[in-house]
Amino acid sequence: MPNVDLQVELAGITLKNPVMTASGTYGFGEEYAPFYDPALLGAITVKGITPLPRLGNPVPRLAETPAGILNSVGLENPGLEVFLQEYLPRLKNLDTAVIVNISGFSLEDYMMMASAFQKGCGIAALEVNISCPNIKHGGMAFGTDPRSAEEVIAAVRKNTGLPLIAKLSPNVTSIADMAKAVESGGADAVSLINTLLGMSIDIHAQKPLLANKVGGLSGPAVRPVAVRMVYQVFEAVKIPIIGMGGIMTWQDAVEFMLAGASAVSIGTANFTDPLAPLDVIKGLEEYAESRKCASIREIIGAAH
Amino acid sequence: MPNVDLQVELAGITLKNPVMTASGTYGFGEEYAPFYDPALLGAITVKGITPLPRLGNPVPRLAETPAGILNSVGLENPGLEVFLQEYLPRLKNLDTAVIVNISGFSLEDYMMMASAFQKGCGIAALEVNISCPNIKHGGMAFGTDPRSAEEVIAAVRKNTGLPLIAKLSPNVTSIADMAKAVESGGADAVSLINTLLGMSIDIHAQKPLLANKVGGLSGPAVRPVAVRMVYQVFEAVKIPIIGMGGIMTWQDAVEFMLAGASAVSIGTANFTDPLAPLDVIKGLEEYAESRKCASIREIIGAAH
Amino acid sequence: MMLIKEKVIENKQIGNPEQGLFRLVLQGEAALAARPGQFVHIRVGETYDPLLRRPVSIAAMNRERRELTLYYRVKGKGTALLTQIRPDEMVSILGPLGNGFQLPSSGRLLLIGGGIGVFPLFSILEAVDRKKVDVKLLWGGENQCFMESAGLDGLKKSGIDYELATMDGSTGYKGLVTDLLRTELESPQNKRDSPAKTLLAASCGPGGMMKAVAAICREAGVPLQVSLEERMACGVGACLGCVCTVREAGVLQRKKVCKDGPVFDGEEVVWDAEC
Amino acid sequence: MMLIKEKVIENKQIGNPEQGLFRLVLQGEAALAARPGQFVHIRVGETYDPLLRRPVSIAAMNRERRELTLYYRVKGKGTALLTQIRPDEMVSILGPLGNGFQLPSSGRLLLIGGGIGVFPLFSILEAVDRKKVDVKLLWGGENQCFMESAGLDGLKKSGIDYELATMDGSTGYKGLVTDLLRTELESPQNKRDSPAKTLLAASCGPGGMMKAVAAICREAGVPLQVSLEERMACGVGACLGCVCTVREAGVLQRKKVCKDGPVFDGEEVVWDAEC
Ligand SMILES: Cc1cc2nc3c(=O)[nH]c(=O)nc-3n(C[C@H](O)[C@H](O)[C@H](O)COP(=O)(O)OP(=O)(O)OC[C@H]3O[C@@H](n4cnc5c(N)ncnc54)[C@H](O)[C@@H]3O)c2cc1C
Ligand SMILES: Cc1cc2nc3c(=O)[nH]c(=O)nc-3n(C[C@H](O)[C@H](O)[C@H](O)COP(=O)(O)OP(=O)(O)OC[C@H]3O[C@@H](n4cnc5c(N)ncnc54)[C@H](O)[C@@H]3O)c2cc1C
Ligand SMILES: Cc1cc2nc3c(=O)[nH]c(=O)nc-3n(C[C@H](O)[C@H](O)[C@H](O)COP(=O)(O)O)c2cc1C
Ligand SMILES: Cc1cc2nc3c(=O)[nH]c(=O)nc-3n(C[C@H](O)[C@H](O)[C@H](O)COP(=O)(O)O)c2cc1C
Ligand code: FES
Ligand code: FES
Repeated sequence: MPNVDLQVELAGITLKNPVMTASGTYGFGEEYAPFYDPALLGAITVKGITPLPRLGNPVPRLAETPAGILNSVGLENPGLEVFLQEYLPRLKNLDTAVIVNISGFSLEDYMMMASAFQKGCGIAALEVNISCPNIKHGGMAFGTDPRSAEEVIAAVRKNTGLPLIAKLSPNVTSIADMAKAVESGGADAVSLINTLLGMSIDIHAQKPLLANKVGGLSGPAVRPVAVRMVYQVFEAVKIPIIGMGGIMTWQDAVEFMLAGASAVSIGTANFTDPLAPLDVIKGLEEYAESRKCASIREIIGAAH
Repeated sequence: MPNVDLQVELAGITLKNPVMTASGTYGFGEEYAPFYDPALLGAITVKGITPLPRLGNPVPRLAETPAGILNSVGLENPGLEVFLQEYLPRLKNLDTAVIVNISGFSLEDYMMMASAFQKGCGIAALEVNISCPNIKHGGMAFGTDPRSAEEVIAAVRKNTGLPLIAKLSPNVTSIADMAKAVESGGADAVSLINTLLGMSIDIHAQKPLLANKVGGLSGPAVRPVAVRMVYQVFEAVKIPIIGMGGIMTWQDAVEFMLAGASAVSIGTANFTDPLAPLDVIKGLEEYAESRKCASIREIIGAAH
Repeated sequence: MMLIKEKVIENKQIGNPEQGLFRLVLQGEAALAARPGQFVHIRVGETYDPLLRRPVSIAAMNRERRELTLYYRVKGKGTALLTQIRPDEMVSILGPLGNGFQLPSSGRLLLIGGGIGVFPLFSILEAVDRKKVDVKLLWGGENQCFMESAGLDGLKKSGIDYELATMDGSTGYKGLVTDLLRTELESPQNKRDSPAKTLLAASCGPGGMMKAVAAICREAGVPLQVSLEERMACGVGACLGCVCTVREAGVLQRKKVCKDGPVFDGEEVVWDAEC
Repeated sequence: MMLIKEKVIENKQIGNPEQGLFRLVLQGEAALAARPGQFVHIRVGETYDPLLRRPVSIAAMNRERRELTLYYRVKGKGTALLTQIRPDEMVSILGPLGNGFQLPSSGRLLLIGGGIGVFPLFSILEAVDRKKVDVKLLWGGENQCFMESAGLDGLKKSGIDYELATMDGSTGYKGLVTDLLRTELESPQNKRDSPAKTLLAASCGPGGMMKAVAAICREAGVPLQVSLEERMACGVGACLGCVCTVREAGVLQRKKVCKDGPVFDGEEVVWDAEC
């Protein structure tokens, strides 16, 4: 029996281990349950929820790229009400920390989402996806301007008592500035990275392959960018980091933790190997043991 | 004999075909000459030159990542003087357009580089790499701020009569804004993309794998980001685009041209397959023929 | 539904090499759980290029020998890599996935296949009790070479009632399989006023063809099941990448092809959904 | 230097499987051009993962049979994929690359190998005229199991004069190969005042070892050639990824390991360059 303490603290919540699943890649916690008990995970993050139900984008929504995928799901989700009534009760039965990812297209959207989730409602934290376009600001994403980002996080902060995680977009000149902005807006932690904006063109049809033209790039292809951003953000802010972006193996997870992540999220890897999160947990444990660490926390930021 | 006209016009120069090699991946035009005659290429771009010789960064300078590589060569080059005396005479003997990539760490650096290259000096154009840190501005790269970018291009513009290509960094929130800035600075064309900033961590040594910590990500992994940027820039500016970033095959080159590139550069692919540029030329020709295009120019921007 | 390594029993080109068709036989537990119309999601290599699994329909299952038979056409990188896997090697599959066809236990069943879309229909031919159900297959394809490569011989041997349509008329009717379908539905025994209640249809093929099939079946009042294809990442309903659009009680909804399908009520599907 | 597809004649694990060592024999034109100390740059797969070629030293070349023999140790993804290539398949190689060793045609030659760094030295043992040159190999490795797996038997058969050092003393001297080197250089015939002008040394192994070897040889006034390793992308001098630092006429300079090397004057190399 390994003697490594895998517990990590994050935004005031204690996770049994640092391995979570990334929003949009793990459905609502039920899809992968036939393969293993979600209770083995440190936390799960559910698909992004918006105030109203959304059909999302037309198909094709997926394009495979070298060592990556582009997706343009377009935030398809059942909407806040159905989520609270149908999905949340089932999520509460999972013996793991549940993080709800929320999205909106205006400050008001975010505030109303935030106020629907309070302490005791059965979830561990809110993750605020600020990569969405702000419709009132000409569609410029909240997450690409430090002021908007700080504003939206502050607004959410005022409306909920739950721990708050800001999910950052990598499509910015300075990720450190974005992290500082959400830190001063009141975020308890940051998640990074969301997907890189990309495009694939169908050379037969001579038009973009995705119906939505652009999509978000994820998977191992983006890992070097994600690791760099985690490393930079670790030096810029005091709040903990949830690292993600192309983690396929425990070695990748170790890279993110050494760069400064207190926990890691597995996204695209679930599609290739549904058991990837469990292999990562096991590998982290063995790595820590082989380095004679009593706690996995000792490796956080050790590459600085 | 195919009936496709492969010629393209770019910044006032006529290329026999739209396929060039990317700066830093093709040395000084001699390294791949044992494999094929560089005269078969539309143009070659030489390694970035700085006013003074540079040793570049310590090793390791390379890290392989999924479908990509990180490099931190650090602009090792013989410096302007040695370049002019030793390399340029040999480059002039190649029967292809030679583009010289210049870099600097201050406005003065760029101006002095620019004035060293004038019409009739034997090169076809100057490519201005603005991804370098501006030492006078706290190390913030010229290429991440539209005003600095415009300023540096305008300064170069004043000091040379040669066609001017601005090479853009992808590490920005809005590539379209950067392209507009260099267009109004006087650039005759834009090259994109330079490398994405990334990092890889050695989990045994528990420190960044590259001696320089961060490096530039290139190769097929970045292609979706590059195609998206070319697509966006095509809609933002009137000057022609040289597209690059992970082009390995003619299909990839077609993607870039459909997205809006008037020419393409082959970079990392040279390392995997030295003959990649020739395969791309052949494939472009056959593609155009199969689509019944009299000229390859007909596919430029056709995906819009 | 399981994540399992299965042993490759056979992975062999079939028919004319130009057609790029392969038969893959896998041995393992998945065969015990499989139903007609389901598919498996195959990991074709061990590196990150390609990164995603590839969905392939189950064409036949043999419970005693614990074997699944799949047919695939080489299309791009993934299927090309799949051809390199040799007998006795193990491949990782996720499956069986999806809902599968609902099979009648009596009456008549009309199958309409387009191109390689016929492969999932093979699983019906195998599974349905042909003593009790009167099955007929209408199959359209490019030309005789394709049809023969893709399994025409087997069809002949099986004694199934079938009709073919090819684009160039090199075998069977010259034209579209939907023409065959129209003719078939107008045959005396299939007229609306005849015992049409006993007639069911199932189809798989290109989107355009299935849309036309759905229109014809609706017109004729024949219940239709369609097996859809869409680009997939997870295969289990977690990513929302593979949706189709359906109209339920007048309201547009998304369904996941991988989990809610791939087989849908032909009446329900909104073809060429614009949003 | 050519870009060529060569036929795999053999690709086989050698010695104890734990050591992960393989011998790869390639047939083609490259063998005709190869010199001792050069290397080839191998494409280990056809996808983009891994993306880069892998450099492997030439351990032996047979001009008549047009064969190159390489030895490699499985280290990561690339070398693991290389093991999957079977005889009769073709692999793309770029090479022979680099400058190679300068071989004496008389006198004495001392080879100092560390671990798998011995492989390029094998090419010298093969090429040098042993009737005219008195060759001796000092080889350090982890333990007997490694030494035997990596080719000790062949050495024995070849009749070469050699001495071994292992970390655990399981064969040969217990300790570092540099200890053997010191002892060797202090043997009467190798003393500075003896005809040391006729003694040359060549070394390949881990950086730390070669640095020590260089210091010892410099001290003893023995000219040394070292074969360096560095991460490579292009292999032909185009990317500047693989440099080492040398001091020429007192000035620090970069050299490309792939093109200017991999063999350098041991005197020139700046070990652990800080800039
Ligand atoms: C439920 C289902 C069942 C299928 N059954 C079969 C079958 O029995 N036999 C068969 O030959 N093919 C079948 N297909 C199609 C098969 O999955 C694709 O041809 C295959 O994924 C192409 O991969 P590739 O790498 O060769 O091609 P590429 O074009 O290189 O693939 C690139 C990406 O596009 C996706 N893609 C490309 N074409 C299709 C397609 N038609 N459908 C879904 N995704 C696609 C790939 O999965 C991959 O992610 C089925 C598809 C689905 C969704
Ligand atoms: C000139 C030269 C000659 C060589 N000769 C031999 C030989 O004869 N036998 C042998 O077993 N090995 C030799 N090597 C080392 C061999 O190239 C590496 O072990 C191999 O590239 C590792 O690849 P991988 O994918 O298995 O490992 P990974 O660690 O997965 O490789 C990741 C990346 O790092 C690079 N890399 C890792 N280790 C090394 C290394 N030691 N040197 C250079 N690049 C490295 C790889 O090329 C790749 O780009 C030689 C290296 C060089 C430079
Ligand atoms: C299909 C898909 C859907 C996603 N949906 C969301 C979402 O709804 N909200 C969100 O914040 N991130 C979403 N993401 C981003 C992931 O949570 C994650 O940040 C990103 O994919 C990088 O991690 P990975 O490379 O491990 O997948 C989605 C990613 C994918 C691939
Ligand atoms: C090893 C290496 C060195 C490079 N050096 C330069 C350089 O000196 N100047 C420059 O503008 N770009 C440089 N680049 C960037 C390339 O020119 C190109 O923009 C980038 O690699 C993307 O193209 P690719 O993915 O096809 O390689 C370098 C790239 C690599 C891989
Ligand atoms: S493929 Fe992920 S939901 Fe269907
Ligand atoms: S590997 Fe490119 S210069 Fe040596």
